[in-house]
Order: sequence, then C-alpha cells, then structure tokens
Amino acid sequence: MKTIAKSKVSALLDEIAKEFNLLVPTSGDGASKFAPYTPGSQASFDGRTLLPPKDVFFPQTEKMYKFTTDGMAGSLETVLEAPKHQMLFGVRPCDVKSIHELDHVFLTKGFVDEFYQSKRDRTFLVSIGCNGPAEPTCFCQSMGVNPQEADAVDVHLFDLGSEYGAAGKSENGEAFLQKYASFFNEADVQLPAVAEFALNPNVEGITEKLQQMFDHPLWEEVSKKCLGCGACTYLCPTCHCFDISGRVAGNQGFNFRCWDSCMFSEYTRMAGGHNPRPSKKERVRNRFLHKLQYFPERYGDLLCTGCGRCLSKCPVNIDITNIIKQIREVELA
Amino acid sequence: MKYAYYPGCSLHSTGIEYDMSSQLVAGKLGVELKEIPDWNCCGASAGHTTNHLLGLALPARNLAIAEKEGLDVMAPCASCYNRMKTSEVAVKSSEETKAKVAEVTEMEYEGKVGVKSALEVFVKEAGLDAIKSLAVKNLGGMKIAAYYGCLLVRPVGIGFDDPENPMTMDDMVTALGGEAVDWPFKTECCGASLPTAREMVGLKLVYDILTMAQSAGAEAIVTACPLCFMNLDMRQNDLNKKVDNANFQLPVFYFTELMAIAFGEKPAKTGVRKHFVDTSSVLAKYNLK
Amino acid sequence: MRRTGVFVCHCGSNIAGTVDVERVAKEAAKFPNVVFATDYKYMCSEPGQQVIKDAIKEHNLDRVVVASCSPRMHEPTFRRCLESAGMNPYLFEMANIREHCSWVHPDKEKGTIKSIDLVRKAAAKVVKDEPLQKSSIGITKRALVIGGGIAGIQVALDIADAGFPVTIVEKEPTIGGRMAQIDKTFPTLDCSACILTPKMVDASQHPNIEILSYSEVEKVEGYVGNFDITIRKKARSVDMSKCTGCGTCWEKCPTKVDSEFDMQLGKRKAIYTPFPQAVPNKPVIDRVNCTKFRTGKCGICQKVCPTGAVDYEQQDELITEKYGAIVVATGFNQFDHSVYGEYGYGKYPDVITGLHFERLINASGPTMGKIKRPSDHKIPETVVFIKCVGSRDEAKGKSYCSRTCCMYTAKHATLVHEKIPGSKSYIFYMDVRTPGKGYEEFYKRTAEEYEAQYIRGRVSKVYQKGDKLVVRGEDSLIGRPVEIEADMVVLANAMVAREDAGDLARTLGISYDKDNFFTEAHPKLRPVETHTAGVFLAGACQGPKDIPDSVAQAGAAASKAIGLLSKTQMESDAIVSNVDESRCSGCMICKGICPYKAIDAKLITERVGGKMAERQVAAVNKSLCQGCGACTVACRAGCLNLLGFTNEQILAEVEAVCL
Amino acid sequence: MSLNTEALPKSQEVTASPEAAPQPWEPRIVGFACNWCTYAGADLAGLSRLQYPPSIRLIRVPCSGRVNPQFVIRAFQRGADGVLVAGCHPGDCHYSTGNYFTRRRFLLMQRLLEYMGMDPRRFQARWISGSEGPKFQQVVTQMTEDIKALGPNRKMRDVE
Amino acid sequence: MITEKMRAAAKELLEKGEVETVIGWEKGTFWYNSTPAFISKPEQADRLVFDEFCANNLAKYLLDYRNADGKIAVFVKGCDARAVNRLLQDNQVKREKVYLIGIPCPGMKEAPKTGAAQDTASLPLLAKCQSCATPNPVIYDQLLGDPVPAREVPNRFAGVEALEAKGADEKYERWGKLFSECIRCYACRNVCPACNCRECAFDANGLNWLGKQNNLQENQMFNITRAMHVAGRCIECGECERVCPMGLPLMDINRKIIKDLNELFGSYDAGLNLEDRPPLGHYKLDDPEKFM
Repeated sequence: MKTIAKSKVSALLDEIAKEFNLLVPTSGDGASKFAPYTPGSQASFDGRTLLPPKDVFFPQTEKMYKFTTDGMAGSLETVLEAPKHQMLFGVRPCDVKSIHELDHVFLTKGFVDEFYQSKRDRTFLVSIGCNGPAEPTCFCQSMGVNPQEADAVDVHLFDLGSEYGAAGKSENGEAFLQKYASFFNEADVQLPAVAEFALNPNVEGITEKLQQMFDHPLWEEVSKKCLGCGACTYLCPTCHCFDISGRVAGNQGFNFRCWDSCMFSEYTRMAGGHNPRPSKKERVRNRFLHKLQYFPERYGDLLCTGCGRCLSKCPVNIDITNIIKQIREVELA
Repeated sequence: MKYAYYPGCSLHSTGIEYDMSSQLVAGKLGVELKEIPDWNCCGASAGHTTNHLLGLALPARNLAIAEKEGLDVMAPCASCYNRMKTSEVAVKSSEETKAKVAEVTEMEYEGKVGVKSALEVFVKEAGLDAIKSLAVKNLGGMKIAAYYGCLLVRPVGIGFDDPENPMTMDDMVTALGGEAVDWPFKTECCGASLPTAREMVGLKLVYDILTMAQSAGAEAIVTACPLCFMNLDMRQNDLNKKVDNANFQLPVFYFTELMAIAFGEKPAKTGVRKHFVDTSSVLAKYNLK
Repeated sequence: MRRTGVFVCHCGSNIAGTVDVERVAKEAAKFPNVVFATDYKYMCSEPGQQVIKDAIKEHNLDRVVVASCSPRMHEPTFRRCLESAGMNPYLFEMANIREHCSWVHPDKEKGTIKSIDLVRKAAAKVVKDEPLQKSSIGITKRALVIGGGIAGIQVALDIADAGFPVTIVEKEPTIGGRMAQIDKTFPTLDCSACILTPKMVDASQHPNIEILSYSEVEKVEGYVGNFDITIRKKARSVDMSKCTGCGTCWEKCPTKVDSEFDMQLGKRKAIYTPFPQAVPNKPVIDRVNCTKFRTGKCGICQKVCPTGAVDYEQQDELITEKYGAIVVATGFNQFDHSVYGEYGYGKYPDVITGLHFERLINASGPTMGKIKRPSDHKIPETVVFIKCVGSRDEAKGKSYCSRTCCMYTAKHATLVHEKIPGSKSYIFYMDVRTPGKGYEEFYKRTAEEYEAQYIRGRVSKVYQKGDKLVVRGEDSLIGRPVEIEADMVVLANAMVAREDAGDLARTLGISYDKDNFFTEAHPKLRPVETHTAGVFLAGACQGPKDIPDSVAQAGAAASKAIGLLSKTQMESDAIVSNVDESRCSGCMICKGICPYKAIDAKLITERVGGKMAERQVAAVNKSLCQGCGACTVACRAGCLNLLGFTNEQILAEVEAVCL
Repeated sequence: MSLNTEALPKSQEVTASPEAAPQPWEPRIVGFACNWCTYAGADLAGLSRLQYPPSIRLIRVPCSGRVNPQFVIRAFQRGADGVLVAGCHPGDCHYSTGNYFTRRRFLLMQRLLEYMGMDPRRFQARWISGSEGPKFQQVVTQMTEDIKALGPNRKMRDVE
Repeated sequence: MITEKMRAAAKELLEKGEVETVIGWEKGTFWYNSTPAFISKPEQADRLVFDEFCANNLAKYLLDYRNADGKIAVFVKGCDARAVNRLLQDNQVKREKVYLIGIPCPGMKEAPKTGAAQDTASLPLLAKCQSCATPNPVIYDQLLGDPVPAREVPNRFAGVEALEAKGADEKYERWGKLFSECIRCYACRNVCPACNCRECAFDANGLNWLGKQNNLQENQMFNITRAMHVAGRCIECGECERVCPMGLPLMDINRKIIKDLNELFGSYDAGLNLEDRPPLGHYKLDDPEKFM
C-alpha cells in the first residue's frame, strides 16, 4: 500500500493548495471546522471537527436569486457561482456517510438542487479513518460506518500511527495518487485493531418499531428537558432543513436560503399563526422520527452517522443513543 | 486605636498643658499616639492667608507622612485641625488639587487617611460609656461653660458636630458629673490674635464671652483650642486692669485636663498649675485636688 | 402593492429655488409602490389640495405623500384634505424638504439629492401606514376638589356655578385653610375673615357643593372622565345629622389642649371646632386628648348634648364615588425653622413665625389681638423681622423664593407700628420683592410712614440675654455688624409643600418636583393641568402663592375642569400605543415607563392544549395614552407598538434613508 | 458561519447613492428627532436659514423615548456613517419623562457600541430644544466634520 | 448528603400530593453528565442526584408549567434562585404555584477533557461558578443543607476592563471574529431565564428586527440586541456562555452592561430580591448627563 509519513502531510498539502481550493480541518481560533488551507498554516487531523463539512456543499446562508423592479416591470437572475475545483481533505468516515445522505436529499428522487450539485461536483474528497472513538460520544459503528475506512470518496487514508496508508477510491483518486506519487512510499501495512466504543446503540428493527410509536408517551417524557435551541440540528452533519427568505432594498433585492431547524418553535408555524407542532413534544418527536423512521423509509438509510456532535453539545444532554435504547425498551401492546 | 499625633506649634509651647493632659487621657483610654516624624507648620494664620495652594500643601505634607504609615491624624489644636481638614477635603474632592498639592510637596497624599480633633477621638470615638467607666472622680456638679470657639466645628458640612450648638464637650462634662451650662456663646470668636494687634477690639470679644459665661452661672470654662484657651485665661488680668468694674477670676480648662483629673491623675501632672487664672480653688471646692 | 401618490411642493421659490422639484417628482415616480408623482406651486393652497383630491380619484390612490414644509405646520391641513377626499387621514406622510432642506442647503444638487432621500423615506413609511381611528370615552359630570382652603373653595364655587356637582374633601374639621388663620391681607389690609367667611358660607349653602370635612382621599382609580375615588370620612364622634352646632359640648368639655389653629398659642377643648366661624360648624372629638377616649371616664359632652349627637362608637367610613375631574388644592405648610442654629433651633419662645404673629394680632386670637410675646405676655417694644427663613437657602432650606414673605413682613411691621405706640421694627432682608399690584407702594409706606427699618443682610445669631433677644447680623450696605436687642423676633418662614404631598401625588398619579410641589403639565402653557389627564392644580400646592394668585389659579383650574365636564364624550388621539395580546407576555415593564398610567394589566382567557387558561397581558387605555412611545422600546418582544410610528414604519424609514 | 470577509468592504469600495457619484463623499447621518423639541429646533434652523451640511436625514418620532437602540444598529447595518438621537432637554420632555429613559438607554448603548469597537463619534445623543436652531446646526456640522475625518463607516455595515 | 435529602424531599412532596412535578437533576450519558429530570411519581424520586455537574439552571422550565393545575417543585442553587426571582419579577410564574427547594451550591465542575475517569475534586470550577457571589439560594421554601460560606470572588469585571482598554479596531476585530462563529442556534437565548418573552422578537412573523442570514452583521445585531434585552435583568447565571456550542464569551457582553449600569445608575444585582426594579425600567432625575 502507498504510505505517507504524517510529518510529510503538510508538504503534500502545500503542493495540493497550488492546484485546489483546499479545505482542511482547523482548530485555530474558535471551534474546529473545515477552512481554507494556506501554505504554512496548520491543519489539525486529531479527531473530528466540531462543525461538520456540510456547509461546503450547503452553506448556512446562500444567495439564490437577485431581482430588480422598475415600475411594474422586473427582472430575476439566479446567483450561481462558477464552479471552482476544491478539495475536502481529512473527512472522517462518519462525515463521509453524511455527505452520502445529503446526496440522497439534494440529488435523487427526480430532483436535483443545482446549488448543491454545483459544489458537490467540483469537490474532491480525501478521507481519513479512525481507529476507535475520536470522542467519548462517538457511535458511528452502530450506524453502520466502518470507522477505519470510507469508500464513497476519491482517496482514503488509513491511520497507521506515524503514517497514513493511502487507497484510491475513484478514478480521480488513483490519478491523484499517481500525480503526487513522490510523496508516498510503498509498504506492507497492518491495520491496528479498532478500539472499543463506549456507546453502542442497537438500531436493529427500529424503523419498523417507530412506525407504531407516533403517539407513544415516550415523546412527552424525553422532550421535557429540551430547550428548543438549534445546536443539535446545526451541528448535525445530516440535518438539511432550510428556509428561503429575501431582502428588498428600494428597487432591488435578493432571495437567499439559510439553515432552519425543526427544533425552533416557528419552524412549522403558518402565516395565520397555527402551528401543527405546537410544543416541544411534537418537535423532538419529529427530529427523531425523521432520523430513524421517515428518512430510512424514503432513502433506506438512517439519517444519523454516529458522529456524536449533537449529544456532546446539547445543553441538556439529550442523547440519541439513550433515546434509541428507550425505544427498544418500549413494549408495544 | 492608634493615631498619628500632630502637636503643632502650640502644644509644644504655650499650650503645653494641652499636650500633657492629652497624653495622659490617651494613655487611660488606650489610644496610642505616634508623633508624626518631621512634621511641619500647619499653615494657620500666615500660611493660608498668603497663598491658597500653600495653605493646602502645608497640612497635606503632614497628612502624606501619616498616610505612609496608614494612620489617621489626631490634631488637638483647633487651628491645626481646621487647616488639615480643609486640605483633606480639598484633596479628596478634586483630582486636580491632589496633583497640584503632590507637585508642591513632592509627596503623594491620596486622601486615604484624614484628620480628627482630640475632642472627636477622646469623646466621640472613645464613647461616653468608656469615659464614665474610667472616671474615678466626679466633677460633683461643677457648673462649666463648654466653649468650642469658631474653628472646631466649621465650616458647615465637614465638621464632627453641630456648627451652631455643638454638644460633644457638654456631653463629656455631663458624663464626668459636671453641669454643662446652656449658654449662647459656644462658638463665638475669641478674638484670636486681635488682642495683640488691636487690643481693645480683641479684648471686647473676650470680655463678652467671659461675661456671658458668668451670667450663665458658669464656675469654669472648658475649651479644646490652645488659642481660645490663651485668650480666655491670659487676658482676664488685662481686662481686670483696663475695664471698669471688671474682676474676672474664672478658671479655664482644657477638656483633657478635666478628663485626666477625673480619671484620677494628679492635677499637677495635667498642667493646671501653669494657668494664669487660679484653678486650685475651684478644684478644691469639688474635691478634685 | 400600495398605490401611493407623491406631491412635491414648490412653496413658490422657497423650495423650488434650491431644490429641483421636478427631478424629485420624477425620481419619486420610480419608488416601489408609487403610482403617481407630481409637483405643484403651493400644495397647501386650495387648488393644490384639489390636485391631491383629483389624483386620489383619478389614480385610485390609497396612500399619499406630500413633500413640502414641516409636518408641524401642515400635517393637519393635508390630513383634512385626505379626509374630504374620502380617505383615512392617517394614510399620509410628509417629507420636510423646506425647513430641513431647501432653506438650509444652498447647493441645489445636494439639496435635490437630500430631498429625494426624504421623499423616499416618507414613501417607504406611508406604505406601512394603517388607517387609524380616534376613540372616545364618556364623562362623569362631577368634580372632586381636594382641599378646602381659599383655592379649593373658589374652584368649587366656580364649577358649581357652572352647573356641575362638586365635592370638597377637607382633612381638617372645617374648610377655610390657611387664609382663616390670617388676620389681615396685604396690600389692602382688609380683614381676611371678612372676605373668606362669606365664601365659606356660600360653599356650604350651594346646592351643587357637598363638603366632606374631616375626610381624606384614600384611593384613586380610573382615568379622566371616569375616576373612581375612595374617600375616608374620619370618625368625628359626632353625628352630623343630629348636631346643631349649639356649642354646649365644647363649653362644658373639661379638657384643654393647645390649639393647632392658634399655632399652639391658645387653647381649645378636646371636643371642638377650630374657630367660631367654622364650616361646617359642628365639632369633632380629638380622640388622642379626650379624657373619655384616654381613660374611659368623663363622657360629659354626651351628657350635655341636647340632641344626642355625640357618638363615641363612631367608626371611619369609606365611600367610593365617581368623578370626571379632580382639582388638587391642598395648600402649603410653613417651613420648620428648627434647622437654623443661628435662630436658636426653635428653642426661644419669643422667636416666632409669621403665622404665629397672625394669630397674635387677630382680634379673635389667643391674645384678643394684643401683640404679647409668648414667653411672658409682655408687649414688645422692639420687634425684629427676619426674612428668607428657609427660602433662597440651598444649604439649609429651599432654593426658591416663597413670594409672599416680603409682603406679609411689611404688613406685620405696619401692624406693629399701628398697634404698639412707640415701638420699633427692624427687618433683615436679602432683597425686597414686590411684584404685584400695589405691592411696591405698600412696602414703601411700611418703610417710610410706618418707620420700619429695613436692614439688608443676614442674621448670624439670635441669643437670649436676660429678657432680651440679641439679634446679631450684618448690614451689608454699610458693611458693619449690627446688634439689636429685641423683645420679639418674627421669622418669615418659607412656604413649603405639605409633608404628605408625595403620598397624595402617588395616589393621584401626578408628578411632583424636588420640593414636593405638584408639577404642572407645562410651566407656561399648561400651568393648572397635570400630566395626568383630568387632574388639575390650584393654589399653593403647585408652588408658593399669595391669595390673589391662588384665587386666580383656582379660577383657571375650574375653567379647565368645566371645559372637560361640559363634554359628553371626550375624543382622544389616534396615535396611541397598541398591544399585540397574542405575543404579550405580561411582564408589565411597560407599566412603569408610562407617565400617564395608561397601561395596566388585564387577564385574558385562551385555549391552551385543550383547556382554558388565564394569562396576564398589558392593556393600553387609549384615552390616557398620549402617544409618546417610550413603552414600546421597553417591550423586548416588540408587541407594544405605537400606531403611526410603528417599529416597522421606523425601520422602513431607516432603510430608505440609508439606500 | 465562516468569517464573511466579503462583508467587510474596504473603505474606498463604499459608494454613496448613485446620484452623488460624481460628488465627493458626503457622510450619511441618520437622525432621530423628537417631534416637540429637536424636530422643532431643526425647523427653526430652517426658518432662520442656518446652513449646515446636507448629511443628515431626520426621522421624526414623537419622543426620543420612542427610539429603540435597535434602530441605531439597523442604521449602521444599512450604511449610516453616523447616528444621532436627539430630544428635549431633561425636564422639558413633552411627555414629562420620556427623555429620562432615553438618557438611560443611550448612555448604556453608547458604551456598548464603543465596547464593540465603534468609534463613539459615530453615535451621538443630544438634547436640542425647539429654540435651539443654532445648536442643531452646530451639532450636525460638528458631527459631519468628525465623521468626515473618520471616513466612511464599515463597521457593522452590511454590504448585501 | 444532599442527594439523599433531595430524594426524600421530592418523595414527600409527591406522596403528600403537594406538588405535581419535581424538577431536579439526574445522571446522564456519562459520569460527568447531570441533566434536568422531571419527577412526577414518588418512586421515580431516586433518580435525583446532586453532584458537581448539576450546572443546568432549572428555573426556566417553570415556564413550561405556567398552566399546570398544581404546584411545581424545583431545586434551586443560588443562580437558579435568582432566576426564579427574575421570572417572578417578570410576572411569568406565580409564587404560590411553585415550591422552591434551595440547595447551597459548592460550585459546579467542568467536564473532563477526555472523558476518562478521574477525581472530580481535581476538575476546575466552571467559568460561570468562578465569579459567583450568590452560591446560596436567595429565595426558597425549604433549604437542604447548610448555607455555604461566600467564596472569594475575583473581580468579575477584570475581563471586561481588559477589553475596554483595547483600541476600537482591535475590539471590533475581536468581536467580529467571535460573532462570525455564531451559528445562531439560539441556545444562549433559550436557556436564559431573562429571555422569557412568549415569542422572541426575532422569531415573530413580519417583524423586521433581524435578518435570517447568518453573516457577521446579522449575528452582531442578534448578539447586541440579546444583550440589550437582558440589560439590567441578567442574573449572571452564565448559562448562555456555558451552553454556547461555539464557546463564545457571551458573559463578556452581559458583564460589560452590568458594569456600565452599576457605574451609571448605581449598583444593582438582578434577581437578588423582588423589590428592586431593573435599571432600564425607571430613571432618576440626577442620572449622569452626557448629552448636553
């Protein structure tokens, strides 16, 4: 297998940055996230980033259309930035799964979101495997993710301790390894054993069980402590709800979309004031049913990657693994 | 209790009795007095009438020295007290003044310590109960006019007692068993240095005070100011000579002298023998010898 | 989509001289929601207004912007214009391109750009204008007068004469107030009682006046036109319906007490009327001093009463009545001079106040009108008057001038001269202020004919010397100290607010100044009104006043009250605060902000999760709200909004001027 | 989420309204004026023909107590170079107490904006009475000069 | 042991039917997680715990029970008690509908960095507890345990003062960087006991207070306005800062306002009692005058 010493990665990145708009995990000021790499700057490949990479394809705020009016006449224009080649380097397998789920939403079932697609198409993915939980809250294995290896990428890097083992996962990936061959050695490698995960929720049959639990009192119970903030959904790599809003200034204006959260009370509020999800019980239920029932029903996958971000940052420790456990414990009549 | 002690010029000269008796009272009350090292003139009379800043800076220097030791100052002399209080208030209320004063004195006085009069320390702070408990002799109803003079409780607003009708000394007299007579001249002007410069103008003021005290039935006057004391005590002889029908023999005491005597000190040690007007007969009358 | 019309005025050359009005109109036509824009020479003129009316019809306008002068000038004009064109007058905004633009910016290009901005601002606001309606409330045609002194009596008589029922609430057993204590009035020296008592009788006999003496206002609820007032009728211990005022009881009462009316210089009984001409002339029992109440023994008054009116069991009674207007006429107190050490802290019996002096010279007073000093009843030969005791003295008293002291001191000195032959009066003064008809002449006479010696300067000390009072002061005109041996000293104490004025102000919801005098709504233009609609002021409770001024102000307050009561309905402005109850959380922070007590909590019921639940929200009384909008800023959720100046409108203006 | 560096325009990129393009840059000051004092004071300045720079756009409010601190931020967001809140002198409020609340709110706001890095000269609160036309002129002139010296505001400014 | 007393108290209240729900804390996912618990049956009372991780301010949950038929009991530390006062003063809950069980608070601990088991004593105090001056509840019906002695509190304005001293551009850049991080999840608002509006101005339909864009300017608007809305009402529980997923130093803003209010209008600590009114709800004639 091709290997590269971890100490040589930054030299490789310097080289890549000449060609790509390169995004790497950083943990400088503030929260760790994917940010543009500039030669000489520090990338941080320890663990997963606090912010998932979803905003690379699906920014929190994204301008969509511009318009101008002139009396009764007007004109409308789509705002679509010209694609630029970019590389997302160092994505963890859990986040790779999240990109896969976002692809389901934005690119399949007969609907293609051009804003998402334009960014997704021009992005080269390099993933890095984990040899165990990056954080105590990790439970990706339970969600069907192989922590050591991701496949839906261009290049995958295995973590071998002091070096990475590289595997091309696409034609582009192979070509990439060819191109930067000078940075790699050829060696026989042994993958280390996967360390044990503290959290191992069992999701077997959960979608089917939830289909009978819409009115179950469990939701009332688990939602009581929810504050109704959007920390879980905004940190979630798979949550993808958005709202479209606009701004007008005189004779011109624009529309934009921005992330929205089903945890917010006004998320489902209608213009007349009626709210079909009037309390946090309905909202919390929706979030979990969406992740564990509705999404699998439509796309076949759970809308959870086991990254653990939501439960690590929830102000009141609402824990999806615990809720899965409680769902399992429910005895249906 | 510990205070930086500022005797000023009087208490080391004409007002030596005040110094002697103050030290005795302090000892009895457990007030530690530490004389300010290298103290200078408080600026009364000449200093503050010459130059305003000088009038503030002179006392500020003494306060600055005391501040280094973290001690509030006790100034028995009413003039010294008044000058220092004026300086203290001026520095505390204006950053600009503070800076100017510091520049002149080449010393920092931040206004963290302040000045108190002996009357404040020995009567107000010690408290009448402590005074009563320390008294071994009783003034036995001696009728005494408490005379405060003009400086001790003025200007209005910065003093420790009522400017028109102060009571601190009266309370002390009562606590020691004397009878403080009610009279209207507690804060009249004693004439200060006028008896020297314009004799008859000054003497008239002294005459009025003595006459009023007598007509109020006082057998003695008690005071807390060395200059007042001097005018009231020393000028009685002058008046007897120069004013028809005047024949004053009204003993004048520092309040500390009466306190020390009541606390059991021998009168001679308090300085009462140094007075111009005889004190022995009134003390004898009330068994205080 | 709104249909806004924009009308740009030339104002002759006032605007058109420095602003390209045609270009302004042309640019305005491009603004969103603007369907018509034009310019005209004088928009405010009849033909100009016709231009607007025609355009409203022709272009089906639903919003109008006029760019011309200040809205402070012509907003009402154009609103009327809209109204006559069948539109709601509040669907209108003005752009002030004259005062704020053409008159101050000579550069035509810059002025034109600014004008366009100002029109854009108005056009942005006007689309968010909503039709507003004025509201109206009914009025209870009845007035309450608090205080039965000369001001209160005058107010009551004036309102009653206009045909409205009036209630006077007086906390003393009789009406009459301070004026009843005064002997003679300056500058005419006519007898105070002779002019006051007829008025007291008039009040008591007027069919429209009800007098509740020995009573106090306990609680005030409601608002202008509709006050609900609770009055405490204190237990008099005498049944008013039975008592004939024959006087047997107080003749026989064995208990003598210092008379408040005579300033403690004379005595009264424990069952008493304050003075012979009291109205109502029926006694009260002073329960604190009455032997029956103190020891349970005595009971003489009950025994001697021929009508059985004395009732020891009587209790305070609370009554609640509706009133449309309130006039406050609670008068003043004398400054307490015991803070002045130089005048002896109030301990010398022969240092007295002006009111004491009034009682001493009054023929029905404790000395039968003979001026005798209190200590030994000797007739004083030398009297010293000291003015500005508590007035014009920020250190110990009040900063203001009490206005009356110069005159009453002159009167007193005159009376000393008249009543004590060979006497001498000295008057220490700071200034002599005589701004009134005949006042200066009176003062001159006092000094010249009645030989009062005026000494300009302050007194530094008064002290007792033998049976004399030595007054020491400075004659600042000659720069010399002076000493006067006097037999009596009369202080001209300041007029101060009653000590309980603050409590009454809080009860009424009116404001008071640093000296506790009630504050008028505007010092010049609304001198008898308060900020609380329907509450008016008369007399010295608003500030020191002499009798003519008090009576004049009483007339003014009465006419304001009559003006209010003569309406059946009161219309209030449409620019008022409005609560979005669905969003209001009822925190009530707004309530404390409102200067008009227009906001109060109310309970609403709504369905929550299948059951009915009550919750508190803020409610604006549109009759009381004056539309300042200070509450709206305190409302974090933004559910309080000022109609006509809503958050949305102001934000739209901000956006428009920043474009 | 990421630092929106585009949102911080370089000062030279800021342009005034298109009509003014050929003219030198003129500061844009949003003024909130109470109807009874400051607005009347500005009217008086007009009546007296007291000239001042055409930089200010007055928004009329009934009372300075009506001015929400959020209006001020919004003005800066939308491109104001300075904001003035002005009302009756304390004690003169038409509504008797409104400006006392103004005083508290904006003393606080002024300090908070300064803490956030705004230059205090860009946000002013003033008492200008109905008789103080000259003061209105002087305040606007002074503020315009101060802001001219500071240049266009880019802080808090939203360029979209 | 407080935990035992808590359980006993909760059990008794529920058994006697004096309250319908008891709000406290229970253990969460890991040993260092303690999380809000809602107990409505006596037998569930044994879930309750009190340990070094009960940082959550429970007072705000009372808003969820505004329409409850019976009384709600809630455990209150010093900061929770001040939060209850906040809600009472804002008329959001009725005193007679809540039963307050006070717990003197020794200060809460930070979760360990790695999650590995370790002695809790060695963990640092939470930032919000370091400058806490009211560890003992200021309002309660029943107090568990003895009041804790007042801790030595460092100058809580030190951070603010350091920032104030910086230059305008430096300050702006610092805040700009921080506000750019804000993801507008509103956790700070939703946890805040002073943010108790029925509907936040930012959530309302049709009002134009805040754009939905996540960019520096709107984030500034949000954060400054949030701070202004709690100005004079913030009870300094520090929950906003604790729950911020992005770790923004929000108390640096709240404390700045508290410091300024103290300096300008006199010292005031919100939530210590019900009588003193928030400084922006009234005024004094002799307030500082800077606008002449």
